[in-house]
Amino acid sequence: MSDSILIVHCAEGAKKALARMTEEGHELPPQFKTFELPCTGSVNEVLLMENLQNGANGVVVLGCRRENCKHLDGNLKAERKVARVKRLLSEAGVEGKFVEMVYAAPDEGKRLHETLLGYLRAGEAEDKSK
Amino acid sequence: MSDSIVAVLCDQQCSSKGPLQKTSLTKRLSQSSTIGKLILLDKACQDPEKKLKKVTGRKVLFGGCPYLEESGFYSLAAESLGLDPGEMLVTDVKSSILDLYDNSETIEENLIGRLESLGRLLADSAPLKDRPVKLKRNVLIFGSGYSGLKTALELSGEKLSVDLVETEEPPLAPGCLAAGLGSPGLIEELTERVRTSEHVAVFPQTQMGPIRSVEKGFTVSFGRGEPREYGAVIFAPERTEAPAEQIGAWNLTRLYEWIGERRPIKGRIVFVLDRSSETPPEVTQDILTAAKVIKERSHAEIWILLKHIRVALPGLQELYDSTREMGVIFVKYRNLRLHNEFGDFQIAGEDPQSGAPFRIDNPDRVIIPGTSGLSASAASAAETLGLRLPGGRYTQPYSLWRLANESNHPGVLVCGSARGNMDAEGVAADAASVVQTLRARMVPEGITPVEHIASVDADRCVFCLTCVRVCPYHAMEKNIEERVAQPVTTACQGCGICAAECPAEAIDMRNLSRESVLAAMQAL
Amino acid sequence: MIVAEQKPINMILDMLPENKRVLVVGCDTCVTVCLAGGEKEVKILSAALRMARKQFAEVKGISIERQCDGEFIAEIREQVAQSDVVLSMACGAGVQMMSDFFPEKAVLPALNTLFMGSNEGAGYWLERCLGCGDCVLDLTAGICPRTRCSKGLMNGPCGGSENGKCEVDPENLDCGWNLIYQRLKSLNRLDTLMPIRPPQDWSKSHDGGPRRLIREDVKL
Amino acid sequence: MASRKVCVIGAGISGISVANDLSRAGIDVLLVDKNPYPGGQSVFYGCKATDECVRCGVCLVREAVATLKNQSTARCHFSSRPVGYRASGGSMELDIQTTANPIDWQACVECGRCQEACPEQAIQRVPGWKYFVNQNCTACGKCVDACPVGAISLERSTETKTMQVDGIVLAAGFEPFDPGINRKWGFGANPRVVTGSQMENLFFQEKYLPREAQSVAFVQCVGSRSLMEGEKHCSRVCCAYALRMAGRLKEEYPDLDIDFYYMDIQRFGKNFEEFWKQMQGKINLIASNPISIRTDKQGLPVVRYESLPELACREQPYDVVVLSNGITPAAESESLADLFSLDLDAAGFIRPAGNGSSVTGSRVFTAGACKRPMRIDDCVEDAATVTRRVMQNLGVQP
Repeated sequence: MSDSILIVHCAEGAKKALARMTEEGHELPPQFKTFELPCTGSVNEVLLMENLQNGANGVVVLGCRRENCKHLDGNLKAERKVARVKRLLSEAGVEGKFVEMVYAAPDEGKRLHETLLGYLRAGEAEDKSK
Repeated sequence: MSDSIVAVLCDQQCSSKGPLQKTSLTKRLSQSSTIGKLILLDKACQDPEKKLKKVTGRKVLFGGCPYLEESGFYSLAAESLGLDPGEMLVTDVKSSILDLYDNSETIEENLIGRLESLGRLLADSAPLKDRPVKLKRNVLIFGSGYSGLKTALELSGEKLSVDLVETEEPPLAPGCLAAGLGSPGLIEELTERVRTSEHVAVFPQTQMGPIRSVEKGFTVSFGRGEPREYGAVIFAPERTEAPAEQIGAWNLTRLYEWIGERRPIKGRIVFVLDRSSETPPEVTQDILTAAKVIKERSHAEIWILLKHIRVALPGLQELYDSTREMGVIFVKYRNLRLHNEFGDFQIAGEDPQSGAPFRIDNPDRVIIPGTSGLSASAASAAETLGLRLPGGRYTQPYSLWRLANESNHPGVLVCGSARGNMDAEGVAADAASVVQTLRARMVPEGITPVEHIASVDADRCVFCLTCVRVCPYHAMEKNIEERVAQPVTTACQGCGICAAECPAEAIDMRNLSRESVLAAMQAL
Repeated sequence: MIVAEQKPINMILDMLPENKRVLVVGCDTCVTVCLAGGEKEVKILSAALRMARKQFAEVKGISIERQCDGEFIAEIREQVAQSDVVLSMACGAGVQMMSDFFPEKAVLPALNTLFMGSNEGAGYWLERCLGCGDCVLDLTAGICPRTRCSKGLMNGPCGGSENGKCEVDPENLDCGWNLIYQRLKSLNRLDTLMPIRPPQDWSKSHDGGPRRLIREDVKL
Repeated sequence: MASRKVCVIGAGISGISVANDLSRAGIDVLLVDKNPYPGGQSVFYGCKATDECVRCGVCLVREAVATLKNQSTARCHFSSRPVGYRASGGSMELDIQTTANPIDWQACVECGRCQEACPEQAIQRVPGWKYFVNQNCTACGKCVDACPVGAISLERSTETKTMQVDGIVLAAGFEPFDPGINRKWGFGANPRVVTGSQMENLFFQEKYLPREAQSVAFVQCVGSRSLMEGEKHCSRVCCAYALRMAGRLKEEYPDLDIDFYYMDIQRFGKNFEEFWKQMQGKINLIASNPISIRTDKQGLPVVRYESLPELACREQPYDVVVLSNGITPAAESESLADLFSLDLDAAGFIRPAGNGSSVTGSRVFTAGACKRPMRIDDCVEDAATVTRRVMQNLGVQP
């Protein structure tokens, strides 16, 4: 099983948060791949599902903090889609795949790094338990 | 060189420290090497045109109170004397000189020191001739209150043609009341200047019809007339104050009208603040100014009941201290109980720290500031313009990514107290800022499209209007003839929300199509 | 428009036989507009099936203009022939048409067809028509008593109408008869309420088998 | 017409915003700052977002710095200050004294090797910008050898250049109040007493509090609204930043006890009321002032306050006490005001004349917190206003 985690992030706050993270020397492990979109509002269920289906272990949608979306509520729209995909995955009994919505302010490097690593560890723990 | 500098001062008759003594000032100035001549105008703000006839000179140094600036005296002076920037300087005499010192000797000494230093500055500077700025586009301003007028005047300096539209008689917004009290007649004067400006057309009592995006701008229809075309719309209505929540109590607007008409107000007057909503510093400034005016005019006993005194404005702490010194009583409360029998009040409460009770019986006048918000007509205009009203009271998404005056509708800018609590100075600054934003973002050619604009595949589009509903920028319009949704390229901000929501996958973003995104993600 | 919603995916999984080739077929008309069965939903459902706990030999997705018109269905004969199960994301009419066209295949519904209704803003649909076959909207100011009144009463509200709300859901649901009354009042036509209306003629509704509409003028 | 040249003095958020706006309008901008990096005070402030953005505005500073680096044509002169000013014959002459920076920021390629080589942690990075050398430097020269492009030189020379400009914008900013001047705050004597500005820097490093801290007190109006310390004005920002910090700390350490000593809570922002309601449930608000702080035998700071219900003085020890220190005029305000013939107000801020932005008619403008206490977003808004006034005065076409 491929264990890559795709981070889909917006070109505003989340991008800056990732940049800040690297600038501070917090590197992400190679399992993480990042992809930039103008706004997390342009993420939909198709994009999430097809990435999972095509081998990604998980997709993290990384948007601006609530109330701070450049496009008003693109991040909240993304959150609703992530919630729907989560429901779909659990109802369909899909195992070992996850989607998550993560909010980041442009200034948080360490915090974001810890959050992201948390998903990796959660995945590892699950693998071990099997 | 020195003989060319003329100092023109208002004699400050209305100041508690004034008036200035001409003979002693002239005597002192005769030793000056920079100032050639001194002209004292008695009450310069009254009938300025006549008074300015006394003034001649190629380089003039003006001094007066801040109201003189507000009243447009200096621009009138610049116009009638033909002075350009670099040929005149203005100094705020009242607050910078008079307020700081006590005896007339020091005042004069410091005044002259200041005139000399500015005189040297002026003597050395050469005029910068204004270059006319030509923008061909019209601008529509909604709202003819303080912020609308200020913005219109700023814009008329840009040689833009401005239409000023108002649905109802503009009120003086809470936050600006103090400015009105400090300089009565201010709004009338601004209105007059706007009405006589050749660049501004005023449309009072006009209902705004539908607004449509066109290439690089909008059309707006009014009533039955032809739609007019605009390059930008500035939404600048005043917020209005709701009536006081209690029968028989006044709100601030009512109080202000009363004071403005110089009608007597006496006895025990109680202000109840922080009641239905927290009173912001701008409104506190209004209240303290009003309290001061009442105290100056009559022997009123003024109580101000509040939870927090909000003084986060320059000079407000000083105003608070001085009203306290004048005998205004400030009481902090908790558990306030208002017993109201057809306007006969009994007010009781407790001290928030000690719990000690207090009680005010039968006050002669109770004043409770109403919640401020957009008037119904302004709110409906906001809806017409497609602006979002988070919380229903302010017209703007409070996002840090946006320039202060930009709204969710590209080309529609928001200005003044509709944007948040502002005092008069804040509104004046905001008018300048909105014009700056307009110039920075709406260059004469119009709005430049962003990189990833949406495009609709007409064959796939099922015309379900989902995109029209979800677009935060009103950038999707329905094309009834072709039965497809159609992006307004200048309004589209390339967020991709419509593409994500489209159930028929008919929308693609330029340079960022669905297939390319998926392929690129796979390549990772 | 016909409004439908997707069945929970575990229900869909339960009805699909394992290890078969599945073809998910969307419909580009009503169910796309109500965001339940368009191209996007086909892709989402297909991806979910591919990853689901049950294994399928193959999952393919396709969408056609209308599943209630045979001409469009005929276009996908080949794709259907290469599959074992057809999962239709159309309304009930579409599912049945598909089933008629491909009697040899198992045609299964992916949606629950709900009602004929209107879009009341993003994400909100409201039933507006029951298809009773006996329209009285001319007499009730354009508000259907059969649909909007929870009881389908014909001669005014019942005792459960309070403050303009229906007792079935006093928070959100308007009393249909109150709406009718208010609008007739504003039209100054309250007199139209005076005559007593006979009970509903259900013979024109779902009575005596499926309803058919035959129009000689457009027949070939 | 030759392009206009404007000198912006101070590269804090106001100065950078004005410089960016002006350079976008095609004006030749010189940006002068005493620090060896742009961003001023707020560049080392940290984000205070909890679950949602609380609009502290710190990211606006990052944004402005990034724009300055990537898009602006403004020319930066760091470690510089104006020392002379003459207005003559239509243009203004400004003498700028520059101390050479150890790191030539224009040559720096941001590889970070100097930082790794430095034994004293004397090389710091400004987020979104490049590296600079702080006061820890012992001139050991290791960074000079480490730099692959030869951008570092430890020779510190000072030179003064004279430049002709058409306008000057003063954006000298502010100085955080130093509570060390009054012993009652216990600042300096006890390392567990920190100022809000120090706390901001901890937030910037995402360090927050020592893990073992159980209780924190925020003390408001330190150096604001107090005649005894000579600062009568309200600093406008402290309630906002302290409450936001408290909210963030509560999220980071849910079991933390936070006491908040205040006089009056100043309203800030449009969603203040909701924010205030949320905070009331999270922290313990104590309306009390004056306050003094002493250290007990365990070395913990003890807040001594007036408890009115009992009409007695009460004392409460805390693990950390945060003094919300206010905004006071920049140390340079006075000398700048002298240099450009401007007035100071009673509090010592540069008094803008007339329209709130400038001395009307002259070409010296004032922007940002050197005029009065301002929040970060206030400064950005003010920059637009000032830019407009500058352009108007210089007669520049868009």
